[in-house]
Amino acid sequence: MPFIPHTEHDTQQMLDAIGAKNIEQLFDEIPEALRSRGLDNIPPGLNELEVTRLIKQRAARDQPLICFAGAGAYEHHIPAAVWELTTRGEFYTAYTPYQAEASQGTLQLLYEYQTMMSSLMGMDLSNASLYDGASALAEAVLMAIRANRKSKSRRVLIPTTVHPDYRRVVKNIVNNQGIELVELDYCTECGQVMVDSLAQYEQSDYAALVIPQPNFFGNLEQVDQLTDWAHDHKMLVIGVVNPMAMAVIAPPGEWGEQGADIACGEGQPLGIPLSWGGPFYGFIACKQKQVRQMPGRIIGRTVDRDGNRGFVLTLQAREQHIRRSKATSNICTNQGLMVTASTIYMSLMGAEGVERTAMHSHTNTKALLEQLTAIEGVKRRFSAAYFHEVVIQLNQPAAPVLEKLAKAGYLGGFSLATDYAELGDALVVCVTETKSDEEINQFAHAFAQALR
Amino acid sequence: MPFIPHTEHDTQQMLDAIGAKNIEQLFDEIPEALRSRGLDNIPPGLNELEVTRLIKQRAARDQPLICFAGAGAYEHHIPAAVWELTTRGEFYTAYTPYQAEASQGTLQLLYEYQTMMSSLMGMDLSNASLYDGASALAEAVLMAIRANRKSKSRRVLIPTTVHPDYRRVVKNIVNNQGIELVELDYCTECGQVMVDSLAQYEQSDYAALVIPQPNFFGNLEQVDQLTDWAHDHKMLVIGVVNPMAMAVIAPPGEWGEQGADIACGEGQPLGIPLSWGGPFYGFIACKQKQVRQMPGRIIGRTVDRDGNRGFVLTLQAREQHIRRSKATSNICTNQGLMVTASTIYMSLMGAEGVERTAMHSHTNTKALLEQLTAIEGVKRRFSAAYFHEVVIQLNQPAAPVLEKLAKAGYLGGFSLATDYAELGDALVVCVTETKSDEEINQFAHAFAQALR
Amino acid sequence: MLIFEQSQADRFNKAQQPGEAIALSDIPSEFRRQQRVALPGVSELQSVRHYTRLSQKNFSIDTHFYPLGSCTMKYNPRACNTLAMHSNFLGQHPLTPASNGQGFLQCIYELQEILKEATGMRSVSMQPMAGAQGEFAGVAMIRAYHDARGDTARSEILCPDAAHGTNPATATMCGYKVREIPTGDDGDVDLEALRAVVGPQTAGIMLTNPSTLGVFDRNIKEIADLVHQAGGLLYYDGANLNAILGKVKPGDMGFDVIHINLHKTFSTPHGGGGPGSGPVGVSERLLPFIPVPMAAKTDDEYHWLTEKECPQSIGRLSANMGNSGIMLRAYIYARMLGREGLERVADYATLNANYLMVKLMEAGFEVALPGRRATHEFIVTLKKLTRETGVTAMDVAKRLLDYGYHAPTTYFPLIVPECLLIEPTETESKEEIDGFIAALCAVKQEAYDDPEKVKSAPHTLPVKRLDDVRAARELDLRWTGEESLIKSG
Amino acid sequence: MLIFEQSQADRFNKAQQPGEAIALSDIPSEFRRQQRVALPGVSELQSVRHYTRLSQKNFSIDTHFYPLGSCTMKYNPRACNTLAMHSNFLGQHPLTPASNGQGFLQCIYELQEILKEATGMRSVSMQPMAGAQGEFAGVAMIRAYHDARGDTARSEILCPDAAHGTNPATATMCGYKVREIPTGDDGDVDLEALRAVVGPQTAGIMLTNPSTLGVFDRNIKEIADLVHQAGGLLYYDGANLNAILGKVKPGDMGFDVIHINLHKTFSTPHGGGGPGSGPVGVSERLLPFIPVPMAAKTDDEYHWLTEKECPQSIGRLSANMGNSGIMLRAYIYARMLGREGLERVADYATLNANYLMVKLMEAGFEVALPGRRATHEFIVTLKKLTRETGVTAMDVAKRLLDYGYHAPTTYFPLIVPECLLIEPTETESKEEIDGFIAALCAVKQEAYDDPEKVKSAPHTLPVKRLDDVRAARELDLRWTGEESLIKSG
Ligand SMILES: Cc1ncc(COP(=O)(O)O)c(C=O)c1O
Ligand SMILES: Cc1ncc(COP(=O)(O)O)c(C=O)c1O
Repeated sequence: MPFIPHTEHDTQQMLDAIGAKNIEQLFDEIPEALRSRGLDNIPPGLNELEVTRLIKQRAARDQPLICFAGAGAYEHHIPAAVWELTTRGEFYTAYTPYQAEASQGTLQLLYEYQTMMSSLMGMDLSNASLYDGASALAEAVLMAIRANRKSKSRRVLIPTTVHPDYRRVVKNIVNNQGIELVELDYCTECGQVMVDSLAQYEQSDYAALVIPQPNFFGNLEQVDQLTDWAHDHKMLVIGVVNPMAMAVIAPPGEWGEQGADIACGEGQPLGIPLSWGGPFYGFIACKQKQVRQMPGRIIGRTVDRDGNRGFVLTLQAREQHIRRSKATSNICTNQGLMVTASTIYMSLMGAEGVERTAMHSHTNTKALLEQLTAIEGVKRRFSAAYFHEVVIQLNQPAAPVLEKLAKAGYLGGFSLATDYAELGDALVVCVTETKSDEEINQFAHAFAQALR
Repeated sequence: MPFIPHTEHDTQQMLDAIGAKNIEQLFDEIPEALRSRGLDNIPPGLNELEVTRLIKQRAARDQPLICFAGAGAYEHHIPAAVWELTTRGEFYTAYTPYQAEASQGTLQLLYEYQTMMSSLMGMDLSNASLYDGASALAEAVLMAIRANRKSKSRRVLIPTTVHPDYRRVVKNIVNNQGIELVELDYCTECGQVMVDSLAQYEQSDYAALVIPQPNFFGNLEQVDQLTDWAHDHKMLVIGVVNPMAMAVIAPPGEWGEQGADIACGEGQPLGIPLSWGGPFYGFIACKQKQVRQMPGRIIGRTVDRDGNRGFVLTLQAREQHIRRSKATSNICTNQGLMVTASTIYMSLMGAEGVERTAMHSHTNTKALLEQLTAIEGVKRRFSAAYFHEVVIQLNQPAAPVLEKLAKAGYLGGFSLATDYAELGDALVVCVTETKSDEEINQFAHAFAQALR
Repeated sequence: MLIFEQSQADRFNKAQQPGEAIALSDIPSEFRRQQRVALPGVSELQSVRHYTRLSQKNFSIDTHFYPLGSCTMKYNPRACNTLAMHSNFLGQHPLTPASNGQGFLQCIYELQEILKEATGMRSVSMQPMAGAQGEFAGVAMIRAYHDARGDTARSEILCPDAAHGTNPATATMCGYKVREIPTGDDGDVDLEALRAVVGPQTAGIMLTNPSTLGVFDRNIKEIADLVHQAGGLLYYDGANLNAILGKVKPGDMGFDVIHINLHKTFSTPHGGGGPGSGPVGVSERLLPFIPVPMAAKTDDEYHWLTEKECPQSIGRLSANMGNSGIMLRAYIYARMLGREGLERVADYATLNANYLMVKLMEAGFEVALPGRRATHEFIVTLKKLTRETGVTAMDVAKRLLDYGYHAPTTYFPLIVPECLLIEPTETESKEEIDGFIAALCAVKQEAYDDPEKVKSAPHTLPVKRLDDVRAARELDLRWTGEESLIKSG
Repeated sequence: MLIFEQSQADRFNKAQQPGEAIALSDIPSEFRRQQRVALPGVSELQSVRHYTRLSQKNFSIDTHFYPLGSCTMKYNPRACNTLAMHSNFLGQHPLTPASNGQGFLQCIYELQEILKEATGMRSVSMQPMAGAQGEFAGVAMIRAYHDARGDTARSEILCPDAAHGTNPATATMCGYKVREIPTGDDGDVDLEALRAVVGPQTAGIMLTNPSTLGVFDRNIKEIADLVHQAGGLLYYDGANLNAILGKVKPGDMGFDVIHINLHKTFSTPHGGGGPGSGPVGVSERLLPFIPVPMAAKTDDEYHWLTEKECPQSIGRLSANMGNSGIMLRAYIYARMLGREGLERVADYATLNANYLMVKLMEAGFEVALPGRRATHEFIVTLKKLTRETGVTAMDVAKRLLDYGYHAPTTYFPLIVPECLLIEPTETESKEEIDGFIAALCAVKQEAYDDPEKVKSAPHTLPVKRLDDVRAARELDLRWTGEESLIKSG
């Protein structure tokens, strides 16, 4: 019985105390007709040696491709200390810090996280995490609709330059409440939303405008103009951003005259391994005045009986366990351990470290772009400024090229053929600081081969 | 400056406090003529990302062979918890527990280790580790010479069935003190020391007899008879044993009428990875009356001011930091972290776990032996009972066979050609519980191929 | 000390600085950040020391008995973590083609199969990232089902008053009105009350069985029939699956949809508040709506099912495959326990809970439902103690911390006054439980002898009792200390 | 509680039980163990919880400032551990052919080269497993050298009275008589005294420079010449290499042999007392005697040198290659720091020590050698405090623990009364050092105001002051409690 400590003697003593003949008797309130036939379709147990052998065999089949893809998940170096500390039992096996006095480790760390993340976003405050970037955007949309007192609309403007899967997730979540997402087109030449194309929306009432930065193509949106336009038309502005980029790119809090109202996105670039897409974490930050509309856990600083500083879950009246059907969200368990890793990551990197990581990634992407566009049949697709991720146009369908690259050991980017058919044979590629010049050269070479 | 936290401002403030112009000035007591030319032959620094890339490239070249070798180092399954706990910073980055009150974690663990190891050996007490099995045997020899009040001899009997490298290490260490090792032959038919061959030594004075169990061939020595013979002739008995085997094989404390006087050996089988041969750890255990001759750290139980139980380094008067040139050994730093791992390992396995590991390993070795001896040109070499390691005789030189096996991905055993030329083309092979039936079959198949 | 208070503006950790600083000349300055981000400037040692010491301020399964009811704080096998963190899993970008992830996909596929067997459902999707998102998926499927039938008048979801807060909150997020059903004195759902509210407006009911009161609802079949007859669907909140593994299956009880908390029954870590994983299982009739992506198998090849193959699916709720790494941990756990091991989980979780309940009753504690068997958990109510001494359930919880035990869940379910919801789990030993009983008895005694001591607890933790009210009144949600410590210049 | 006290005879951790029990029918019963081994019977959770909690009772670099003089308790980069524990390194049997370990061998080879450059020696062998074994190798080589020349009358090794205990103990282990040399008032070796004892019986001298008094012996050249002229050799105890990296090299100072503590200067973990690694470097004349195995390189191929290739070698001191995993950690560390980083180590170690020394002097503490520069460490003597208050260096050390600082080394070197040997290392920040100064000042004040408080310290640790005397008098070296808890039947 793995992990069950009872000796036969213990079991007997306990049954005696209960006054039960056997364990079976403890289930006597379950109607006989419902009793199950057991779990025969589950294989028999393995000891740790056997399961280790099994999993290592499985893992051995899955040698990762050398990654030149981004599209929402970014391979950055993670200092060894991050996960060695994060998986310490005291972090790994604790739960939501309901008993604050016995959870100051987690609570103080989350308070530090809130500080770091709100600064990164240029916003007043952050919560303690949501599930992932896509669902964070959905929560941001719901939050904006609750928060926008000036608008009664249940419609939100969202450019198609937002990650296609984010748009799907948002729709899947908010459509249940009858909220409508109205998609904004982008300029297929420059690859960004054109502010002068927005006049058509000025007549109707929208609760919010979503702005991605960088957008799904890696391009930089004209966030200042877009933000001011939205505010002029009584919309709230939701920035959905790559937090690593925010080390050097203007964060939502600095957009336009007043800054965005809500910032959200995917926290993965900050110390979380790619790991087949999860667990990652969503972040959300906002202005002080929206705090009571915030979903999820929030940690606050307070004092103990002796007047010493301490940290607690606060504003719980927003949450499901108190507010139930009137809560700001149904979220309960969030992605605490991921935020633990991110906080440690940010402390180890410092401002300088995340800035350099962002810049180095961008510089590498520039280098790759230069090499790729030197290949016949490859062009840069858009004219807008981009950041560490960029779209290239091929003279042939992207899918077979990606397949050839995979055979050569590369994850060569993300084909836009399905989600952006209007772009033809286009591919979004990304390089991070993890790639050496040599690796970039080799990839460019393999790319040229694949195009032949 | 990796890992140096000083800002320029800090440095300046500190220099000001010292009253020095610059850091260089702090070295002004070093005679100018001696000042060095720097460290130009050391490559420039790498950040963690770069060094990670470098080491992973190196590691990638070194895919381990599938291991069917023992010969002093044994591949056993190590529960994941062992090293996750052992590398916790509080264990990993502490030092010798000089400040007992701030080191109760390490101290209690070592006391538990001493309890486990002395029980495993059937002895009264254990120290808290030596460097490795070979040097532990050297310390045991020195200890026996100090401890044997009945003998003035500086000669020790050591069978050639002891690991050849152990014999080399012991000699390299003890010859500096003019101690002589007299080698005992073994029976080339049965592969063990024959008690009736010992009569020739009964006339001279020897301080001790070393007995390996199992011996280097995997064979079981007649420890009861050997022990009684040695005691009858006023020698102390030193057992040098595989601690994993001692879960089911009679330990030194049970040998003969009175048991061995000292038990020592290599702790590696108990939770320590193979790791190119180190770090491992040596253990040493003895009877109560020899305690003051024990080398190395010993932990004792005591009480604090309130009468509560606590643990301290004890009998320090034996040690170099107090006794200096009269110490029982020069050992200072030992292999604390390895013993930490072993203690956790033994607690996770329990008696049942180590017993089954030993038995399963032996059963696997038996299965392999059966398959190998079914191959033409392969015979079992010796007639004595063996334990989880066994010598086979080939009809051709072993070295080329091992080379072919290495090409096929196997570490096929250890050739006895150099150290035991008298045995001809012989090989000692070993299987542990980590090998499945399928792997054993595949190896036997590869072996047959290699013999062709 | 906060990490920021150890910071200096121009201190940085060179080991983690990639390359030289590189100019972003191609990026117009209007896009550039103006104010440097206020991350701490600390050395690697400062950071390691800070977070190591912080961690020591937590209670956790690895350090303390943690009988937090409804949360199943059982041992998280270390092997699950170590193996799931194999670099070949961690290094996989979510866009990796399935052909390059057959090992991983096989694990996920087989986990789906294991969960099907454990729940008796027709199919299981791993997409939701926690229990509440599993609930969301489930209720969204209920909506999709009714919508697909053109049955659009169903506007209500029923929830027992003892339900976990995520149930009503989820119903709201899915655009439903919530109607509460009272619990009968015996702890089962009040059938009469249910009959009174169920009807053509009923989209479904969300139930937890064993309920959040720690008892198995004996009328589950009647409830199922009632709701089904009215055209509603049955949602099973699987947070309490630990208590019934191999004993009874939600599918057999007539449920249409279930979520499972892998971070409870399947022992993935709670991580100080996640990540979890909340797979949903469905009956035949909800099959078309199940969320994607899902792992599938064709002729020994594993692949992903997406929106393309499942056009009626409610779609994805995560940009990727959900919390993949957590699924791996659950898979490894399930393989280690195997069928016998998983069946024994319910046995011993139930044994521990009933033993603890009986012993506490003997010691004079009042349980909420004394006539009933405990399942994997049960409720103690301290209302008498509070009345007689002024010591509340919260005080007792805090005082338990001084004795080295994490407190049970307090004040949930909301319908039992001054309650403690206690869940020992199967991985705790009798000795540990006996120690906890002794501690609870000692605290009770203290409540009579020295109530102030209990009311002012804890006394031995890193902080004394914290002021929640002040935290909410004088909001301080981020450090705004000396900016000079972290801003350069 | 001890792990044994949580044990039950028939409890076992099934996850770690290989296969079914298998009979050992082929092994005659005379060889079988009679009494079952008394290992604890605990669940995996019990074990994990026990050792996690035990670990929390330690002070360590990762949790506390740890200025233990002579031990160089600097930050151990986590990357060194993580990378050295790559499964391809951990999985290598020591018999693996070199062709299958080129990556590993390259690391070891390059580490040898790095250490040659750092020490200025002709060659370096990684064989010794700690400093003391490095000393042993060194002195054994000195013996081998004299023996090889037929110079067998040399029977003495000289050691300064301030030498680390391993120095005289090593000389004894190598069969030499030890002769102590006094230290002059200025902290340097007393040259006159040295002249008086050096002679044809002198095999060599063992020196630490910077010395264990924390000063650089300015007469090192004279000492070297004196001993060399008498036909003796010079041994350098490299424990204090941290202070001189890149500033001066033992080879340049005329030393013939040196050991280096990788677990000090090269930041490998101290592990609660090891494992360390104590490579030896030699001058030209000791080259033939250097211990094996060593890594070597021929045409881009790496291989091992053994007794075969080095017939005059003193041979091996370990059954294998020494503490390989520790070498890997040191190699990774050296590569991360690189030449500039390693040079800065000495700069900042020295800056920290001198700053701390000057500040303590300002605060009224008496240092052992006030006229001298500190190197990486220095000595405070509390003899005045002891005289005036009865509070000893040991009391101050214990009281520092209450302030959250590990104590410096106490009562070493033995020649300075009531001393604290303080080594802050380069990886500690000014703030940390300032905090330590404040704590020492506070303790001093307490010694005058409330000496009992200091004498009875510590007060806030898991145990109060422990009784060493009783431990040695009433020896209790293993648990002999209720055997029934661990014996079956
Ligand atoms: C009964 C019950 N339902 C639902 C949930 C929600 O699960 P999660 O926290 O994973 O969202 C929980 C746990 O928190 C629970 O106990
Ligand atoms: C000066 C000095 N010499 C020698 C040693 C011995 O080194 P080790 O403990 O590694 O054997 C030490 C450290 O303990 C030391 O400080």
